[in-house]
Amino acid sequence: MLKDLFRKQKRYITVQPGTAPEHEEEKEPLWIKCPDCGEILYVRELEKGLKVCSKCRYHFRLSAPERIAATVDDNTFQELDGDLKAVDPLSFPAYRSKLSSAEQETGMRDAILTGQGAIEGRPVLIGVLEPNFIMGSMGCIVGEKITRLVERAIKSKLPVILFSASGGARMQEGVFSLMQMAKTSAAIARLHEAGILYVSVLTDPTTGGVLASFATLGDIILAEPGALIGFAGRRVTEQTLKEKLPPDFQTAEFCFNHGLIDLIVPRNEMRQILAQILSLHSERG
Amino acid sequence: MLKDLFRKQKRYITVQPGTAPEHEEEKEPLWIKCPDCGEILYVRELEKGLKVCSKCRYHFRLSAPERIAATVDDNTFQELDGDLKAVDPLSFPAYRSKLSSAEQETGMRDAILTGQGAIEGRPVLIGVLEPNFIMGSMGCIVGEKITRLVERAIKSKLPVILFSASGGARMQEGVFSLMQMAKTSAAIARLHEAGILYVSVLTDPTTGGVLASFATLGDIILAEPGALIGFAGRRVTEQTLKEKLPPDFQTAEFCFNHGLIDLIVPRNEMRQILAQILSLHSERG
Amino acid sequence: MPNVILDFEKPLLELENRIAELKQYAGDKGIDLAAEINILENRLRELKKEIYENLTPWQRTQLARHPERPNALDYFNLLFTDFLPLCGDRCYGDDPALVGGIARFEGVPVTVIGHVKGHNTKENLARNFGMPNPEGFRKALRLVQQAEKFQRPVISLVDTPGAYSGAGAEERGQAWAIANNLFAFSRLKTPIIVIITGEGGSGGALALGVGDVLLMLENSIFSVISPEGCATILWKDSQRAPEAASALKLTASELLSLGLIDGVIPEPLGGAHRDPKGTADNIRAEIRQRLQELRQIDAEQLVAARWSRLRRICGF
Amino acid sequence: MPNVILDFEKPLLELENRIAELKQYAGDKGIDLAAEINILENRLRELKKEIYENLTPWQRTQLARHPERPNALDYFNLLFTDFLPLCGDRCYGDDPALVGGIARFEGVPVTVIGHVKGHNTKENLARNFGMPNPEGFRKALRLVQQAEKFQRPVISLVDTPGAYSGAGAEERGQAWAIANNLFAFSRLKTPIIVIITGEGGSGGALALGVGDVLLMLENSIFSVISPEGCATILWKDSQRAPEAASALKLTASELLSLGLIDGVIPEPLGGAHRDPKGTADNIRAEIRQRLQELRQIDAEQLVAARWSRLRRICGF
Ligand SMILES: [Zn+2]
Ligand SMILES: [Zn+2]
Repeated sequence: MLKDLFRKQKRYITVQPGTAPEHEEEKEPLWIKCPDCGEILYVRELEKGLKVCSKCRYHFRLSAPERIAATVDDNTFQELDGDLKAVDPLSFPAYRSKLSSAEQETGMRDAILTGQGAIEGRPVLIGVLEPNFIMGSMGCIVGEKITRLVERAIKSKLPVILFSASGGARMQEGVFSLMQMAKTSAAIARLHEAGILYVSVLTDPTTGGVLASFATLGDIILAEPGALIGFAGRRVTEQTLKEKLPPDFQTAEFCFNHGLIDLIVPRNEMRQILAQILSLHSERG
Repeated sequence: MLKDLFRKQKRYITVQPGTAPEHEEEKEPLWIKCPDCGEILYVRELEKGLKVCSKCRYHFRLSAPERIAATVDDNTFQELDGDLKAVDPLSFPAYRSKLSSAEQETGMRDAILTGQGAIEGRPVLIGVLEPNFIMGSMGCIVGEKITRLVERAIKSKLPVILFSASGGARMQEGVFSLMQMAKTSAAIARLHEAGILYVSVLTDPTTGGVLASFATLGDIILAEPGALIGFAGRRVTEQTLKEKLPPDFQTAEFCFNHGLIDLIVPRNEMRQILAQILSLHSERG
Repeated sequence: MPNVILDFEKPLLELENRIAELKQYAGDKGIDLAAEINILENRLRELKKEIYENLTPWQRTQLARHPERPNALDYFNLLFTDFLPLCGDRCYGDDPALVGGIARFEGVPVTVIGHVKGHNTKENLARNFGMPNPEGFRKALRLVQQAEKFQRPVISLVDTPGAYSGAGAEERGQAWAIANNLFAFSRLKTPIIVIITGEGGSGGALALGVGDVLLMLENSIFSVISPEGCATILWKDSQRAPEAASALKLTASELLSLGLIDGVIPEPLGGAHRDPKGTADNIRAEIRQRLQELRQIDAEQLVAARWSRLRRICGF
Repeated sequence: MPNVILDFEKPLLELENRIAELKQYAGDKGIDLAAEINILENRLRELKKEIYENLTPWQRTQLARHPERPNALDYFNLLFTDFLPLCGDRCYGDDPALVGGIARFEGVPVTVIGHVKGHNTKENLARNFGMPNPEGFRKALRLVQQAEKFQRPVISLVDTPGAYSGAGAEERGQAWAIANNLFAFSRLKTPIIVIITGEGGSGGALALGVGDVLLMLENSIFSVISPEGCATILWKDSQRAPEAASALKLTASELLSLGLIDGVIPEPLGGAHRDPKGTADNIRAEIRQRLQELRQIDAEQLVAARWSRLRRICGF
């Protein structure tokens, strides 16, 4: 399965050059319109630029495999717990079919990809939420895989990086999904007590129960420019207020201005900043 | 000296009845005007009511001995470190004469009275700033006496109550006085680590370096109604803003509304609330 | 007699009115109708049992949200003595939607925290309908850390539609405040007993919900999303909330079967709002027993066990 | 050459200008004036020594406040590599008047914090003249607690007229934020080196000032109140600030004699603003030595010694 993911990913990202099977390219669109500035972008160019609009710097969403490829050193990523497959603990209406189509669309078994890799040669445990798998929502498997990653970090003393992109808790798993907020936060608390570095990266979108748990518990919290970051859905908030909200409401910039995150890092600098953070934590002061 | 203090105090407070030397009353004014509502108050009545205006509940300031008498059980207060006398470490212009007149006016050797007493039978270490001694400002002696009180609490496991009434740091002792902020705060930090209760009571006025050190570090922070409580002098702040401030700015009520203190406690309930707090902390849960 | 009567309670109300009329009539006329009244009262008891033992999840949701259901302050009065409210987050504000302080439970000092809904519109406006802002969660954190310092057990009463979703709440880091509580509660070195007394709404409930024992009142609910919200997302129709309420498995008995909570505290027939004192008696008995158990475990073990409970969720 | 020239620097400026003119003239005309220039340059050196070694406390106050004096960000650049700024208090805002982050000092990771004044009006408006709001102090607290987690030493650079006295600062608990820092810094289990680089203004300075070593640059000041404020209170005349500056004993050398600080770091003749690099070199040497000493002490001992130092103040 991991092989499939990376095959798929290589069609999107040119960080690792050369090996993509040429014949599959025909199925991909050649041009795409930037949803922010309207510029028509050549897909291959867009992918070379880590899916950032060359005109307005709009950051397109990355799939979890794309994010891994854009972040870790070539050929270092080893997936963990890839066998864990989404469950349906409540026998929730239509959930199984929803899971099946998500699996088909993304090639993933739930909304997270975790593993060990290296960034500029420094080993790291990394987890990435998949925004295309039921909106990157957190249910039992997402919570479990994060917890296992953290437990591995406590054992191996390796730092943890989690990239969030999520609509929040996975409604269809009911209180099981809600309790993943407690479970992942408690896991991070144990990681903290063990004195291990945890960097949280908020990408578009990070909301609800994911934001209100592990995503905001990083020693260092980074965010991509323009990312939607907020607890409550914007529509909910507007209804609550019955008034218009500021244009940057619930963006990375809004969060930065309100002191909630450490830094906004453009995608083309993310790898280097992460490497710098890892380096600064690779030896005791 | 302590005896003198209590003689003086007994003229003001009738919590301990009967023993005031009658002949001294001639020197005292019979009537006083409430600065808040303008009511003309009979001094003996005012003192019976703990110096709270019977019409508008304005809280007149209490001297340190008056506060002790209004707070601890009769005949339980034992002063500590009463021999410590204000110092002049910088040979600051006119400071010695200022100290002399303060001593004459208040009968105290610096701006704090500390000791051990009991409240409703429960032993407690208590310190009270004297607003009439150079505005209750904190210099070396105030810092030292608080520190000694705290050290005694750590040794004896007794709870600490500090009543603040202060214009801030004692300018005339320069950085010595500034460092008392650090010294008292560090002492409270050690008290905290020892798991001992510290209740801070903010009375009119608590400002500047006293507010920005031990006074805001209570496990529980109480305040008297209407007390001036603020970091910067109100005039400074108005200059800074070049605008009018809200009428309740820097009052106990303002602090409560901004989540900075636990409770506002009217003077006639203070003793009972302190007793309740001591009781709730007298045994482990 | 409550002022607000739910649909499924109406047959009861009618019967109760009939009994009252009959009693009045018997008294006025001096006639002995004891036998007739007795029959009706038996009927009432049976009907109550029938109705309240077969409530649908949606009906329980309505009970859980009943405006006259006791709130945290009511329970503080019923369960504790010497309650001393403590206020403020020491940083921004005091949140009236979330209250706390120190009190005695059967003589023992405890720290108490809880959401407060109002019983009427005026109270609800003052209490923001029991929806805390970040400063509320931060106050709760301050109070439980104080409890840890003094080795006081924490009793947490959960009853909220959820964390408030206003613009100010977002500005001041609503998600950050909730996450910090989950983080800190999970490692707190003092016993924490959580009781969901009404509406256990999502993250705003969970922020007071991490502890050593998680109990629910019989007619309370606990859910990742409101049934209305769920129905809107699933079927674009909030009217289908009753269906969503069933799908979400949000009742105490279902959650107990799923192993997600540790116990269900029974309510007197008719629900907590018809008998707050009886309900409090049941809660008291449960707290007494749980406290006794928890206080025998040392702090390190307690925290380790708390983690194990969370770790096991989902059965891996 | 600085843009802002203090009164007592004017004779130097004249001499410097004369030398420059002479050099230009010699160059233009092709005349050898080396001897004359040499004499003037010797005179300049002597004059500098004479002026800078006999500065009054008020003159030092002016140097300490010189707008072109290096601020924390300048020193971060001069002293450290790999500086990564970290922002925000995770609760309300990010304060541009107080910056911090992680960096390397001669290869070793350290946490750095410091006040930032602007060098001109525009920068000063952006940096609030180096006067932090509560969120600034809370950010600093967050960063030093992070340093403790990762056992990184803290380097704290102090340069502020004081904590900001705006209405918002009062609302959000300015005094509470400062006190919390004094409390927490005093028990932090990692070395803290504090260097007052400019103006050590009262509580706003002290909030970054509790540590294991307290050093001052030669021309920095440290005071419980500004000389102007002191003169106003004492004599109702802020013009008598120079007199107050003397009375307050706010210079590095006086504070060293009084035993209130641990060392004075020399500045190149003319002051830090005339030679930021030379100043940074002196600071670097001092940090290197102090770090080496502090890192040999274990955390418990360090905290105990930090307390002893504070405990002894005033000589009891
Ligand atoms: Zn674009
Ligand atoms: Zn009055």
